[in-house]
Amino acid sequence: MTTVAVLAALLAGAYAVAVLEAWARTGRMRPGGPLFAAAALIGRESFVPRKPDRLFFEAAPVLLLVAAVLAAAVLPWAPGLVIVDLATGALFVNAAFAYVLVALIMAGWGPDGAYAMVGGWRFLGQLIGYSMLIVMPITAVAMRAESLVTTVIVDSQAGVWNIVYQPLGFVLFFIAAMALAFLPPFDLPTAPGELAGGVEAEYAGRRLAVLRLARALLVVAVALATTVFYLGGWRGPWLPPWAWTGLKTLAVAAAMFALGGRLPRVREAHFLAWCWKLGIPLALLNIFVVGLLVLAVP
Amino acid sequence: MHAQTFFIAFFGLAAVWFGVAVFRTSSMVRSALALLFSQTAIGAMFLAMQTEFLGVLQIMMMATEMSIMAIFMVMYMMDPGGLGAMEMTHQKRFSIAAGAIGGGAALAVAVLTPWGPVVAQAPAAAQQTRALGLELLGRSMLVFETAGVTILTAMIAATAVAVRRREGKAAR
Amino acid sequence: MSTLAQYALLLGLAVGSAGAALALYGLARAVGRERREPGKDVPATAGRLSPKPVWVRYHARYYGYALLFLAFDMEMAFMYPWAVVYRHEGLVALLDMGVFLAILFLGLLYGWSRGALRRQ
Amino acid sequence: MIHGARRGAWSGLRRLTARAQAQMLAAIVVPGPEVAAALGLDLAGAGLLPAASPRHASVLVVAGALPAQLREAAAVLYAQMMRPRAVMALGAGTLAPLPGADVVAELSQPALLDAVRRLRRAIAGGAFRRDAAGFDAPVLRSRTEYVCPMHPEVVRDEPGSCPKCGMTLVPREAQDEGGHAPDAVDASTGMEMEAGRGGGESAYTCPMHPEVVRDEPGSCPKCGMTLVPREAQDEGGHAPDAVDASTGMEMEAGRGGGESAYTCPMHPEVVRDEPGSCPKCGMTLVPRAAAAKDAPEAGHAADAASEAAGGRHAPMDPSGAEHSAAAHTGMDHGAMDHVAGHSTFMSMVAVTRDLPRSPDGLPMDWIEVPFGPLFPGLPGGLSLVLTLDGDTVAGAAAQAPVAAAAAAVADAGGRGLPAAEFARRLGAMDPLAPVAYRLLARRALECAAGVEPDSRGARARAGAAERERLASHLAWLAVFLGRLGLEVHARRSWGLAASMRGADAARIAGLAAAVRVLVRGVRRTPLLETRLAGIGRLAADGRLRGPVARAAGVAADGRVGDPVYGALGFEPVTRPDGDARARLAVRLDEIEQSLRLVRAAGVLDDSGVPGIGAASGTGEALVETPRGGARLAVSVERGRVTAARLDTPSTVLLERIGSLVAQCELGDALTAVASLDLSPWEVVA
Amino acid sequence: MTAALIAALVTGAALFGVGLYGALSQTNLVMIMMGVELILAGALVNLAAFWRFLHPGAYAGQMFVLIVMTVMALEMAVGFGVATARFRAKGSVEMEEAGELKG
Repeated sequence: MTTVAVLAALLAGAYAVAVLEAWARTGRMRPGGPLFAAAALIGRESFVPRKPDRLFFEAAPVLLLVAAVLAAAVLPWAPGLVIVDLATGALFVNAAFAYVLVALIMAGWGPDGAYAMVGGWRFLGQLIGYSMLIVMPITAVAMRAESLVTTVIVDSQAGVWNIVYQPLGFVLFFIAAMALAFLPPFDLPTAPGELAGGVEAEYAGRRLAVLRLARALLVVAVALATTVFYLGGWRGPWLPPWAWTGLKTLAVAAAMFALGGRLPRVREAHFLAWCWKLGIPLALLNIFVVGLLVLAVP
Repeated sequence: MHAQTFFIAFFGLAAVWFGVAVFRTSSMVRSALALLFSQTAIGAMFLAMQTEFLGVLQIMMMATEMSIMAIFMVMYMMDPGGLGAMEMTHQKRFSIAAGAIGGGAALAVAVLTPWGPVVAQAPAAAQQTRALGLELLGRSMLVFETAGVTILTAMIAATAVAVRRREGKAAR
Repeated sequence: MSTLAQYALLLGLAVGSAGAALALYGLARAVGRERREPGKDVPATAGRLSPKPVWVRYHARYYGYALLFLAFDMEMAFMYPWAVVYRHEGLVALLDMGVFLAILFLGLLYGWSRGALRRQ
Repeated sequence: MIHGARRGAWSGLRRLTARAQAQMLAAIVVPGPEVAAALGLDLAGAGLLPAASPRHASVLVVAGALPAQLREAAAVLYAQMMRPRAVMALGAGTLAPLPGADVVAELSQPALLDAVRRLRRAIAGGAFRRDAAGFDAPVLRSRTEYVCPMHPEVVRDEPGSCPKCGMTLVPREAQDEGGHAPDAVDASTGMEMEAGRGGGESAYTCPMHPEVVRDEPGSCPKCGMTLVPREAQDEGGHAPDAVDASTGMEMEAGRGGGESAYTCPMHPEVVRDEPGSCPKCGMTLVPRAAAAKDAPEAGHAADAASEAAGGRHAPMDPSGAEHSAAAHTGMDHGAMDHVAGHSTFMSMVAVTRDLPRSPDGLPMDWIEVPFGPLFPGLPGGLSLVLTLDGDTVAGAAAQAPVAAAAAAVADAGGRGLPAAEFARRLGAMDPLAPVAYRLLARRALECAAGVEPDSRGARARAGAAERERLASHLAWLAVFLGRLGLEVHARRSWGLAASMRGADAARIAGLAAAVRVLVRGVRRTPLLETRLAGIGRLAADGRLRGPVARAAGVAADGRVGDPVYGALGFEPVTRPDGDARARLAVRLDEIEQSLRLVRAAGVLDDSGVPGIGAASGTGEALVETPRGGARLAVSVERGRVTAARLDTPSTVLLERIGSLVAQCELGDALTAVASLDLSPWEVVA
Repeated sequence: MTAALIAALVTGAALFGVGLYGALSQTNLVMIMMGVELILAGALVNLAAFWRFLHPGAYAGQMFVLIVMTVMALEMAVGFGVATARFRAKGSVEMEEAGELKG
């Protein structure tokens, strides 16, 4: 029952995210847009390029979908409203997110097209940048909660949300989460103006539909993770807990889209340099500061 | 508990199957990703064995590491797409024999050794992580710090051999 | 829920979402089949047919980062268990991890100074 | 009913999806969105969504008349779109080889809105039909050829193994150049095909850059030397390799025959083409066949090499069950099947030895990837082929296949063109700057005829030219910002650019506030400067013109010294850096400047034809087009233009692309090219 | 329960065998590393199985697994570093050519 409820919430979230993304791209809010888009994609042809790595080409969208769903499965919407309250939930989220990379590499390599291949390998470079900035801030969150269980992490923010407790970690995580979901300005693997769609370039019709669905779910998962780790999860007055989680998640997603439409796409060299020369030292500093805070303020 | 044995065996089979696939495909990216899925299956096996932290860690670490392996294979292998279906092995018969003997010996040990009583109940997953943390800061502290030094050595070694310094240009 | 049941549920979710994707494919199949036409199956390259394979030895310019990353990434394996018991252990833990991270950071600095942190 | 419908009868599900597809129209615009904007079309405003790849597009929008070369490219795009797909032709003439347009309309925004409505109806009611016809065009035909994965210069018409390394050749499709019908290429007819094609391959390569291989004659994109047929190259070019001891196979393979090879009995990898002693052990070399007989096991490498050199190859036999040694220079087994536990390696050293090295010293495979002629984010019609070394550009070949400018000027030969017709043609040649070129023709003709323009008319024309600059810079800004992912600003810029067409001074004054807001917004965009700094740096020299030169600190501007502009209070804008950031800054400044100039001019008028009567003479004029100063020299005889010479800014820019993008990251390289704002239409070869 | 232990150990043995075959048969440095990775993976499985089924109280066992994982990563880092250097110098990472080209 919980599982069904959470899955429904995820799908609703993905729908809302699709509306938001269309808004960011076209400037118009069309509540029915994603429905039309899905119906249109299902009715269109979906061609497999000649002599591709067929297995990769077919598996990539599905793997992306699975990764997004699994990541979201360990994140709570409300007390008890979580599919699997894993003892190592915070780590498991990372593990599931890691397969986004695998899916994109497959999607890039599969069709034997130049734009797609460059896009796929670009994302590997991107991962080398953002990966540390996902795990290190989560470590700091776990330090405060003394646990990797996601529900415990939410409980640990009963007094002060982590966004206040460790703002540096939040900023780093937020940026890295955008990069993880290859949202603009970190959309290097798909880069519409640079690679003509990149890893998505050869996907059409039903496969593109699954890819887009998976991407929307990934954005939901990323935003949900931000909510759970930094925004106090379901905590909030008046409204029921699940509503707070949903609202915060959508707010995070909307913030990501709004930011993305107003920033120029980063250069990969810059992104890597910033992540390693600035991001990692800052993340370590964050851990250190949180370490002192945790000991000083019990 | 039969389910546990079943899943261990199932993922074990998957791991071995993917492991074999590593050397049976001529596409380098497939080869690297086969190794990745072999490692993922091992991670799943760990989960089936109720060593949750290690399992999830394995699943996470290997995804990124093996993907990086894929790019290095694409960089340095002659025909990364496997289009030419070229042969890349030598001393095949010897290798098969060695593999069979080595694996067989390990197998024999595994099957023939009287392992004694087996513990049915694993510690709770959350408790495992805590205990591992305590171990890390307690008895195994030196091991842990040594690992740090080893990682440092590896970083220095890898950088020193692989990165060519460019003269006249400061590292930006 | 026992841990094993949790894992089974996760496995079921994975299989289930893959199944959902396949079901969607099935639905799309019911709409019609693809039609083979000349030029359609060649990867799209901006209005020019470019049918050569692109699977060649690809030069990833970030391999300097990648090598450091392979080693640096392992620190995570130690940090998570450490983080969980951090408050319990107190200052000693901070010191221990501080030394560990300082050692790793040295490696990072070395790589930086050698020019690993740039496009090669 | 649309031409690109899917085959099938109507059903409930299909009706549903057809309706949804009519709602979600993702469009690809040819020749490009900047042309559409210059023609006054705001596609996003009409509800068409941009599609990044033809795979995602359902509508091909043709804006304006397409030259033949671009029609072919458009046909390729159309073929790669997924059904159901439609063509919308706006003011386009012939479309072949594209199938007929599904919706035809005039070139105007209201007509576009109406066309989109009709298209939605057509798709909703015709996305599926029982008798949907297939699409084919000569440009899509391809033949299969076989190429070695390691040696791209090895191209064969039938399967086999590579003569250099013995690897199995991989099939690939080659575009047919029309010379032979595709079905004539049949793998089974091997030999005679080869003979029939006049000595085999149609591959041409550069004597200096062996990695440059083309299917047709031409010149090397790297050094400009004339390409030579590959065979000729092979014979001469391989001599140095043969002296190299490191890899027997490779050099052996290079030379056709197997007769004159000598090898060491102990070191089969040592192969020489003359007698001598082994560099490893000093033993006297023996003729290869003999060596193989003496030591069948050791003779392996040489054997394989000789086989590979033999010319005809059986496909590789993976079972590799039997090894028949020695004198078999024959055809019965492939180069690399060997008994288990013993194998010959194809030398990777040999493969990589001659490859060009990247700056970090790694010899990698380079691929040529087309980014044009219809690449989103680059000017439509610019045919850019980048040689990619990973994600870095190792070289570029840029062409402007449209050649509209050359045609427009060439027409002025012989009996000559009437002056008015000449001016019309010059104005129609570049859809991105019609006013400037009409003005240029007019000035040159007036100069030839010795007519002095009246000052009020000159001011009105200057105003019109500035309006065009506004529209052009705004359209460029839209493309450029869209490329960088700044969707919000790009959208605004599109609308403004489209609404500049035909606007009068009052209307422009009305739009000025919105333009200023946009410009300010772009200037304030965080990280944009960092993003663009250092990309595409071009040093100023005498030949650069227009905003690109002004961004490099040179006040090269045709408006300087023009009394009309002097009266309007014109001062050229310059920036010192010469990179993409400076170009953006200069164009933003010029947008504001043009707003001021338009207001100062007060009237905008570019109508009227040069009234030069039956005058004769020669004249020359310079007009600052949005892309820089264009110069036109004309000879007029009795009112007819008999000769004309045109010099345009984009011609110079096109030449610079190669050096501009070398060793840039792919995204940076494309940004650099896009920052030039070159118009392929005005390129004079 | 012993069956579960045996199943894990058999997997470890099989992985070891496959890895050994790979490490010996491959001609290429990078592919040899894959073989080594598999051998180490086999060791991982065994270590985890021993910890879980024989000594679940001794967390040094888990620590050992962590160390083996570290070794895997470091092997790759150093291996690829060497491969890069070799490829730059020789244009190849084939092992056989390593010997031949020394002189």
